[in-house]
Amino acid sequence: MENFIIQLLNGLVASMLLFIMAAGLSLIFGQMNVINLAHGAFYLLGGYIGLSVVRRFDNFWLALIIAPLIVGGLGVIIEYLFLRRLYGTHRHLDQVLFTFGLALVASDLIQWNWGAYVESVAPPTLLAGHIPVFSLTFPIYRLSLIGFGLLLALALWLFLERTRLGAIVRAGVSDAQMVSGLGINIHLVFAGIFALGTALAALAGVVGSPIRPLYPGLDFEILILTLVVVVVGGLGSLQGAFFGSLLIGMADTFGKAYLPEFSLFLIFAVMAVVLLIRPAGLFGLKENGQ
Amino acid sequence: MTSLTEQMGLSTWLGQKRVKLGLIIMAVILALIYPYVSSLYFLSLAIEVFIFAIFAMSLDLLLGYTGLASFGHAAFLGLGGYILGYISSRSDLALNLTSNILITLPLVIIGTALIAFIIGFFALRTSGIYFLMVTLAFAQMLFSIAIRWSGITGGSDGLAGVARPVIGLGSFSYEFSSRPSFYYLVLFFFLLSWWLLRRIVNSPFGWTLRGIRENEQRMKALGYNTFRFKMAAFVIAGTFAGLSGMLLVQFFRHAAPGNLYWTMSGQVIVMLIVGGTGTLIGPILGAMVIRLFPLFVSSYTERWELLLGLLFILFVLFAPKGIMGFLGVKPSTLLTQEKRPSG
Amino acid sequence: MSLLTVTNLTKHFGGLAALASVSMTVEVGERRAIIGPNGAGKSTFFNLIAGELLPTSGQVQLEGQDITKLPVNERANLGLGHTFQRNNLFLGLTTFENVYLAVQHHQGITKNIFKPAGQFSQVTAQTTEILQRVGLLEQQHEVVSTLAYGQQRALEVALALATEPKVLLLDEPTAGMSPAETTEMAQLIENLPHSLTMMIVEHDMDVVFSLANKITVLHYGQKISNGTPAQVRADPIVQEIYLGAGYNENVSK
Amino acid sequence: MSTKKSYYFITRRDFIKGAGVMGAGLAASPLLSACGAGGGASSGPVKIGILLPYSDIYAVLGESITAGIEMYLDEVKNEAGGRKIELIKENTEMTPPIAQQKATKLVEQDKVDFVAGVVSSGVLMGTRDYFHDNKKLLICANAGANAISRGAKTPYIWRASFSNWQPNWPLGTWAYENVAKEAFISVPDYGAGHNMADAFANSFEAAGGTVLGKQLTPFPQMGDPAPFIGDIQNAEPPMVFCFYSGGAAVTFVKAYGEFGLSGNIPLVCAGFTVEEDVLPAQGDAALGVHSGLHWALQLDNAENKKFTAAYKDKTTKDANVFALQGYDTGRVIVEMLNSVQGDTSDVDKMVEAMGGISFDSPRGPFKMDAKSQNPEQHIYVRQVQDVGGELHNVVLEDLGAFADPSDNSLG
Repeated sequence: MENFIIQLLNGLVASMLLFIMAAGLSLIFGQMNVINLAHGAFYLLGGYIGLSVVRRFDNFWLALIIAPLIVGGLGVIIEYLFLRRLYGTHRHLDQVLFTFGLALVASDLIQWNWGAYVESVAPPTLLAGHIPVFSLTFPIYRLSLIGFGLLLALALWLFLERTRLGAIVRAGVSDAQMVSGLGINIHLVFAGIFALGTALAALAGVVGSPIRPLYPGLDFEILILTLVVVVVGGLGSLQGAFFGSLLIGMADTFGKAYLPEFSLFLIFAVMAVVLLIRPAGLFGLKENGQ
Repeated sequence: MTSLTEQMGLSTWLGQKRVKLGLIIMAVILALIYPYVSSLYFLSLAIEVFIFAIFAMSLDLLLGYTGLASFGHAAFLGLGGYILGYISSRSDLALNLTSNILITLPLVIIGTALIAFIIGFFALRTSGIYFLMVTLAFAQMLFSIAIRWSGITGGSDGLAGVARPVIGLGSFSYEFSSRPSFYYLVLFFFLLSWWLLRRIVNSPFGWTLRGIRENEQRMKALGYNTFRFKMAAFVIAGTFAGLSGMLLVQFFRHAAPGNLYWTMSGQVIVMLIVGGTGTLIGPILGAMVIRLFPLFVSSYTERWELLLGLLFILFVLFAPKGIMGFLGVKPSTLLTQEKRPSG
Repeated sequence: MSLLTVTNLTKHFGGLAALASVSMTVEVGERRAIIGPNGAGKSTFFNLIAGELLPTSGQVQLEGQDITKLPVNERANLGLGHTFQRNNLFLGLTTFENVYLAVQHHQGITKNIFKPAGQFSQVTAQTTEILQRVGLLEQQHEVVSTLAYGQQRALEVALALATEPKVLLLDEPTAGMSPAETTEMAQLIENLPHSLTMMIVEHDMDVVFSLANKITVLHYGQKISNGTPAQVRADPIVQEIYLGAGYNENVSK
Repeated sequence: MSTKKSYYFITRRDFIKGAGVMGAGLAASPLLSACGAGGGASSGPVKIGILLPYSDIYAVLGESITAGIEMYLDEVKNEAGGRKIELIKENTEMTPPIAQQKATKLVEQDKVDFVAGVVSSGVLMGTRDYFHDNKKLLICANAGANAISRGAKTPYIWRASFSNWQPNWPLGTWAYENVAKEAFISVPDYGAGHNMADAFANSFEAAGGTVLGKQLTPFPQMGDPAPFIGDIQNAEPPMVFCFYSGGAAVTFVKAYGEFGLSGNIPLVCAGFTVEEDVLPAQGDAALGVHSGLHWALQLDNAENKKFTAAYKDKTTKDANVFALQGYDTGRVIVEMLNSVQGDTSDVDKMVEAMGGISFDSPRGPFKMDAKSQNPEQHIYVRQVQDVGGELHNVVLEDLGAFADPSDNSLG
């Protein structure tokens, strides 16, 4: 029972980290219909920038702000210089391929700059250490990560449901033309959303770095898991990202704990079952391709 | 943008049926005499290019002709390799049954077709971006099975010691032990695949696939059960990819999980985009460029992955039709394939 | 037995009833027009019959067979051909190839996987014949995306015709056309064999009254009138909707 | 109906025949191949192919080994057996097909006299047939797959590194006597993980110990190890044996500390888990960890003092076991070339010379064992300690010299 509770907490930690990634990916897709295959690279980049900030200023909280800002800014530049050239109904594949090329290039540039050594970031002193959970122990940082993920989910939900900008974004999910018709600068919205999405990836990279050390190749490892989450949850939906993350995070954790032989296999099996029942994902807005 | 060949007045020349036939015959003759003029090393490069050309052409049937962007095509390359490896590796884990291609080839084809059918059943329920991600996820699932099921697959070390292919019937038996002999085996399968795929894409079935690519909703309105055609395309593509995987493992004599990793799926997409999709010849050119590029560059710079990524981005942004687009050869139409009826 | 029977067909979008319990029958050889102001539910009605949408309740029967839940392609194979309100063609292929795709399915050769498509002479011949009928033979080698709008509209009809349907459903065939193009299209439809049963949604009243021998009027998702052109024209409710409510006849032209 | 979600991925594709370009490309390639010089010569420089990963997660290993080889060759002024030595490096990445492509290039295009390197066991096993069939000598600088000293042995592959069995079998006995009688085992589910766990368990159980449980974690991507740590917490073993390397080593050891297991449940591991390349990232979580390996940064002998100082001089980083293996690979190359007097034309002569190599290495006495084609070497028990403000491995005990048993009888 104790072990079960510990694993439940572990599952929540994994889920929240996935959620921060999936929310960004899903947001970008919902607004721009682009699956950003460089999302993992932005995660890794965020983590490494965080690492550099922590080394330089010895301040984790600063890293939490700087890394998303830099990566978000980079997102704006990429959207403005390249992605914008590829909008249009017939170029969805080109957009995806572009982000794939971007992921290849980014992955190599990151290794060039930060090297191939495994790097890890210490959690902030405030959150270091561990506390007892029944007779076992659990790290404080991981517990606070659960809280952070839930708060972020709430904030994103409020942003989408309660603000004018959020309303525009939600409208964009269903009809980009209509938003343009309302006299809103859709390009500005696109750039903003792409920046927000990439900044979320960088944020995940920073908060993840104390528990998932950084190394070349982590970008694609994280990307694949995130893709599974959004396929399961349904693209373009915040609820989908949230519950998809929970499902996959739990499946991964409990799979590792109780069915280790099937651990990698299990999350894909979950995905296959969901697809069989609901091809558009649990919270998919519409039957895709219709 | 006017293409290079257009400026030089070459495209009309290239468009003539006689010229095309002549070029094909020339290429085949060159390929046939190649082992006599090539060093052993360049022979092995040609073998690799032909194997990857089969792989790339098979994806072209999906991506180029049917409009199905699979990001997990390496699943079938790896699968074909593992089936072959399991049958004919000398490793303790494997069956070590036979390396007679008259037995191994049908088993590889049946195995990959079966798995393609199962994956297709799930993946083809989706389309567009979902299809891309679902195929990627399924390939990763096979990868994780290959890694985890180490009692059969050798885990991350793979199955080493794969026996050289043999062709045997009754008392007759020939082992493709020398590299030139293996080259001719691969060349045979390459030409066969190209011919078969060409026939397929030009048949009514192939035109149906193009119709689905252009407008699936309309195809349904015309009465087509598009799911069945997509499934057929998916299985055929998977089978040819499995064939290329079989040859790859016979060549390297090692079935490894890297063959079904997403990087392999990514690489074949790069081949297609660089070469030009929906052309069959384009993927062959792409396979050549992508397999040879790192070889020449990586010896001089450690940043070749960066260069490859940049090259790919440039093609996506500025030359989405790939090398074939540069050559400016126009898409052929149904009527110009055969004689045009007057009228 | 009627060719097409629609019973209490209803479609809700969210809480909104786009179509409320509409029933009607279409007999062989009939040319039935569906008219009504914008938002009357014509397109919904049409898409429910074609199978592009599934109804909330009600039934559609073709020759007595219940087809309410059949997918689009199976309805097409039973003889229900339809065109789209917005051109829905194979834009990257040539005109000839567009029609060929329809004909090859109808002639059942699509399972053929090795013989070059151009060698099926019966298919190419029928393709040519249909292109001639709709006046697109000269454009047969042109890529469809380069055709003029009116030509694309004609091709839209050609594709549906090529499947040799028992019922041809035409969704606003003259939508967005110039007066000259409209006349040509009306002529093209008029010249189709009279044995072919047709259902047509159309805004242009001149076209409607010149083509149709039966008219059904929808308003706010309900059938409010049904009959011959003369009967419908005389129906006071119809007059109220089209005239009294401030609409002129060519509402959305 | 929204058209937004319908994807017309490919709208129009060219359709082309004409294969001329390809023929032309292939025809041109033999001309390029004419540049290669004759191989197996006995004059001019000795050309040695270096087959190592220089990108992604094993890049650090590849770079360390290269630095080690070059360091030793510099010491002998790049000359052995009367001939100059020339290195040709190729990046294997991590995947066997690419590695084999590169091996083919080195042997057939660059006509190297022999090859050195190879980090991963997968690559070693994947290229094994190629070296065997082509009768080319490969001097392995890392990959420890037991099989290459046993069932898959070929005269043409020799190791200057270790076999996976070597550090762990002596460690099992030591752990039973010095740490605890019961152990929980955690290793990644792949060849090396199995090799290491089997060797440890074999001697541990032979000494009377009990293995409480064994957890096989996914490889190469372990992901978050928290669930595995949870399992260990739950089993409450008096000792844990593990083997991880690279990213997984940092992830695992850090999580071990994070959950408060460090210091409470002694961690005994194969030396790579807490080797100098990963120690800085692991931090205090690694403090006190015991491990068995054939070398340690703080190993006290003259050769090692010279080596570690020179390495730090050259690279500004502390040496690690991979650099040491590179250094010894360089030494083995030179010893062999001296022994055949620079005549690389006869591979059998080189193979014969390999069997007789022995010297004083920074790791202690190094004696090539002709039976396992792998060095007989001392295994040390090390402990991670704070050495002047930095974490390093300090030698606790020398367990003596061991050679791979050449069969699977001892795990």
